[in-house]
Amino acid sequence: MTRETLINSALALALLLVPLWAYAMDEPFIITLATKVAILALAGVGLNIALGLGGLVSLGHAAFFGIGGYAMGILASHAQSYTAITDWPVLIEGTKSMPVIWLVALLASGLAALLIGALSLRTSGVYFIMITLAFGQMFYYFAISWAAYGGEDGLSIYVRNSFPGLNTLDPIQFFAITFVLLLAALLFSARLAKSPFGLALNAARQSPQRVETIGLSPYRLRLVAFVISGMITGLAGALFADLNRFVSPTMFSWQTSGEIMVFIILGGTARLFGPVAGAALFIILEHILGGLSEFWHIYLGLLLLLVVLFAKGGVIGTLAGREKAHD
Amino acid sequence: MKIKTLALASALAALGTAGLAEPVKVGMITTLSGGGAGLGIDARDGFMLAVKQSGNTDIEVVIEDDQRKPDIAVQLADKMIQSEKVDVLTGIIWSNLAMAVIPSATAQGKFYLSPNAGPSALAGKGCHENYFNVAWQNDNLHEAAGAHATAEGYKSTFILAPNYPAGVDALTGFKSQYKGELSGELLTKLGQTDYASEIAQIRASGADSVFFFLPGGMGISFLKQYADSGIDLPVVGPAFSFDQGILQAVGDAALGVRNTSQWSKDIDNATNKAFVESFQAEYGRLPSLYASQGFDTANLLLSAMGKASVKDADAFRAALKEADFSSTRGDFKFNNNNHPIQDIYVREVIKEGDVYTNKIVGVALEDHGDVYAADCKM
Amino acid sequence: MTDPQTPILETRNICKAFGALKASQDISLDLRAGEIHALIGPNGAGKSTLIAQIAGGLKPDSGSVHLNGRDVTALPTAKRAQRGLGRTFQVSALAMEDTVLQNAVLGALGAQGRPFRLFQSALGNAGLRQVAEQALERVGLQDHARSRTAELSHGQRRQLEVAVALTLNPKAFVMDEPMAGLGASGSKALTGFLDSLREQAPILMVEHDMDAVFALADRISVLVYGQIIATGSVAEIRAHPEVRRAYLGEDA
Amino acid sequence: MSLLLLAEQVLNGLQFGIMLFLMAAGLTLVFGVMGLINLAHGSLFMIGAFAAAAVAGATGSFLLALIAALAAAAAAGALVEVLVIRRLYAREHLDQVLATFALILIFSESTRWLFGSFPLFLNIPEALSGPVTLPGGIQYSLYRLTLIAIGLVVAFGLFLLISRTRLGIQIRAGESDREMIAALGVDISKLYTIVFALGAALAGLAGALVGAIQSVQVGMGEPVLILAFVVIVIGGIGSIKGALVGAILVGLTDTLGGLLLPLFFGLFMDNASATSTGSALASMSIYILMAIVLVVKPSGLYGARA
Repeated sequence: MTRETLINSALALALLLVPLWAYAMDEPFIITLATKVAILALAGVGLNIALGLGGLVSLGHAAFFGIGGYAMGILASHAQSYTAITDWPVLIEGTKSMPVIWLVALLASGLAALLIGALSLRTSGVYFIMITLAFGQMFYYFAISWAAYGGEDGLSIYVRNSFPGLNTLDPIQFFAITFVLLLAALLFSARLAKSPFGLALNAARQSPQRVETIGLSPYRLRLVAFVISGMITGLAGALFADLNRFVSPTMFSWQTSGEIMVFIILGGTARLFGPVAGAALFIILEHILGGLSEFWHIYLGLLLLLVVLFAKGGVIGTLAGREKAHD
Repeated sequence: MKIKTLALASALAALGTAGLAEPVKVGMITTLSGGGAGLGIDARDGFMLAVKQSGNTDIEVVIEDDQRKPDIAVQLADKMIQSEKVDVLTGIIWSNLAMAVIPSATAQGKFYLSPNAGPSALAGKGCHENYFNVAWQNDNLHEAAGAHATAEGYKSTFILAPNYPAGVDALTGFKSQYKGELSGELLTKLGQTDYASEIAQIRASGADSVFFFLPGGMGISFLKQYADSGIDLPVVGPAFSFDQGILQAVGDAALGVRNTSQWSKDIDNATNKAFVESFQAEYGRLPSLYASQGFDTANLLLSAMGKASVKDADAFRAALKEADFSSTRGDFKFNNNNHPIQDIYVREVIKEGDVYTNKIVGVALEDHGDVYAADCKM
Repeated sequence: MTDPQTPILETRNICKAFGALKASQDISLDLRAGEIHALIGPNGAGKSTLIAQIAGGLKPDSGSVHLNGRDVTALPTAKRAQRGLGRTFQVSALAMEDTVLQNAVLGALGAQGRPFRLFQSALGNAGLRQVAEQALERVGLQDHARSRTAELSHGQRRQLEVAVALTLNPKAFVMDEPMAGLGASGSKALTGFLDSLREQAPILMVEHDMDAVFALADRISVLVYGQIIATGSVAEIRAHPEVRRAYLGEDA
Repeated sequence: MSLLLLAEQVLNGLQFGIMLFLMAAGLTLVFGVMGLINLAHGSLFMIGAFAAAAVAGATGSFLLALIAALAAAAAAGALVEVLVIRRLYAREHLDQVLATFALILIFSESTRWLFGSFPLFLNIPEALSGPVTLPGGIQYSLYRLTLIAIGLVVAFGLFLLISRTRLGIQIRAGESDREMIAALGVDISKLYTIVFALGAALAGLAGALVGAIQSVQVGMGEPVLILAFVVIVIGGIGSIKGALVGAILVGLTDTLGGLLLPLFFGLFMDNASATSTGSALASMSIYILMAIVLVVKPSGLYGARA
């Protein structure tokens, strides 16, 4: 077992034990915070596939996070008001079932990622950063002016959506759902990195020329990675909306994109558990610093700056050392 | 004759220590950082001033910053309810944050006292017995602006607001009380800073007056650019763009503009005079609309604490509903949907020495409630 | 089998200009089965531009490229690779963070052409691994399979380049200065290896190392200022007056 | 719709575009020469506006305020370059994005800490206030006309600077070949600081000029920053000419889109839904423009490299 694997296991265990402890102590808010960590980490795991594995610095992942959120908001608000989403050409009704909502969130964000990716991946480097940022912003403005679903006010869902056999309103049970999904995404992402696809994608990041000369198209590899990445972030968006029982265009804002990226960097770029460590650290900081000063963003900014300049590997890189595990 | 707030509050406090009242824990979620922090800071300062003046030690206020983000607000509300175990929530400035927090808070049996936002969804069918709005229903000031435009005899008004629900509501509110024709109607981008295009359209439209609702920086930009354009049509709008905090940034461009508000620092009553003086003494600046609303919210709460225990929800609710406190706005009572029935004034922007401020020039609507109250089954 | 008369790889009247600079002027070249065809010329003669047009990185302004008798001018690099064009680079273009074996498996994956498998293990796939290991063995890197590519020496990286190209089981090799940066002994070893490779597929190579060129090449083409001034056997080129003046003369 | 209104809107689009150019020019220079993506460029815009408002408030002079804005933004730019940005040139774009994102947080909240949460006052100077009548009877704000003039002068000055001066030669050398400037015997780190400060000063100037007709507040820079990105994507990274053309295209699209789209939908929809559909689409119009340019020319209109 490498040191990184040890740290990863410890992180997963801590994320599980803290809410259980809070459950025993009757501190439901701690469970809510842990749920938030799990969901934001999931969004980060999604972005990490594009960013860490594919080297695609997307500053527009808020688009997928928001689309996932609105998939939940739209379906649930129609179910809550007993109105159909559309009755032509086929009748589509809202739903309060989480699995259905997740599926729609995955599909919708995947489709959006396909469109944005197909255009943005024609470029690379700084262009790609600026274009993804701009597309994210386009969704933001669209959501704000989309009066049918609340515009800037967003949509409130009064009761959390349901999952067969569970009481999702109970914080610990909802946490369990998000934790299992996070683990599943981590497992998927670990396998992906070792798969033929992961190998090719990783090589496309290091040497696109090489990938072309062996007969593969870096563009298509990246596009598929971007779509998978967007879908996972979209799923996280749907869960985040369910955690808050609320969606709003804020989920689309470019600061959201920045924050998801911050999780990855705080935790450690291209590390499997980087987003988990980063999201946890971010939430803890927000909680502690936010209580200390109105101006806590200054401290957050300074910390982030120090990590980027001097602690390149983030939390996991600093703890596990520079070397990365290899077969 | 009315007694001074200070005296009233200490009398209440005396009652409190006499053992009638239970300690009350208040959770205040408001915007203290980022854009729009000025509003939250004023509401908080007004609220805390009233608490301080009351001398009441049975009230504990937990204050948290929502950063104007709905998701943060929801999590703070969860934290305050689940972890801090507060009895009463208050403080939210923005309608979208209010929509995210209030329905679930009241559903969990907490009281919510709104010091600023009054979205229509919570005033009509979505009203709740534990939700009290101490400011206004969102449409009120716009309706008053419409009434004022009608009273002034405007025949063709050009109206504009940002393209988001509160903006659309503002235009609807104005139109409901306005009897003239519209020479143009525009929905602008939220957060837009350049209004050259809109101003050109106003110029070309042949309007005789302009109504706008552009809160925060948007209003500042619009007014400056409008003044510079040389168009000389009268402007009317709700108080949000003419508030004490903002006026200094608009400067001369705002002079003479009529705006509608349920409060003004020159409303002639003892409570208001004492409030304006003590706020200035405490914080070194003139109070804003939001400060007055925060102050009134705290006094409403204090008045109810003097009458009933917060643990007895029915009694406490009844005590809140009586609105037995002396408001900075003079007469104040609750409608059937727990939203205010109050006078709404027309103010004009003036310059007092070096400071831009407002003075009352008339009443736009007297004892005005809101149209949604009829839909509220309570 | 391919008719020995039809060239495996061929350019017909390729022209390419960058503004006023004519990098390729009416270039027609061919590569026949079993041969090593060396392309030489002074720096700035347009060798890299020509190689890029053959491999697919650049499009000629006019003229065409044929692989196995089929016109591939319109195809991108990846498609040409799929049709059997194996290429190595002057400056190693390998995945430096990955292991040697991973790089070779990547080649095998390219040859297999099914990269969108998300759940299998790449290194656990027996088919891919066998092709990769055979290629590594062929170039003599089998003992370094688990080393990280960045740790390899210059010569070993060059060997790995060839190994990756081998996994594709190509119809023709295009090699850009395979000897560059190698010491005398490394150069000698690679010369011996390439000599044995021509049976598998013919090689078109750009090379500055004249000893290697004269030792290996069946034919040599000389490129000067974007034009082929001569093509012929080693002896013919050595004797060619224009070549002596334009190229070898400078060297001597 | 009258021709007069259209003409006025074209002027408005032009003025908006010119201000975007001042932002985009600095960004594109910094990227062209140093290969750095700077998200904190919007903060320098804000610093310019705040410095101008503070100095105008203290002295009453708009000219002094502009000088202060240039000086403050250039100084902040130079300081940040020396302390932070310098360490980022050799880094990946990802690091640059994050470090400059962190700078936004620090700048925004520090400004709020210094100046408070309310917007500041900055007004148009007396001499430039009010409208003038242009040929054809168009009434147009003198100040906005001045903005267009200042922007064009700055653009012209930049062209001269880059094509005629020693610094310009160094900048061009830096854009095409970084090793070459070292070979020319140029002190690279000094050149980088100067270019960064120059870009910062342009942003600060834009902030001060725009601040006089808008609201001087924390967070005013980021929306402009994102538009400047769109401008650069359209114009092509590193190209001053591309920045100018892109900025004017974006300015005109945004202004005319907001005017024409609701009218267009008004042809076959009722007034209210035409207004809302038109406004919604208008807010997306510049991004659609960007997408079209990307499909046709992925490296932008004047971009050398993708």
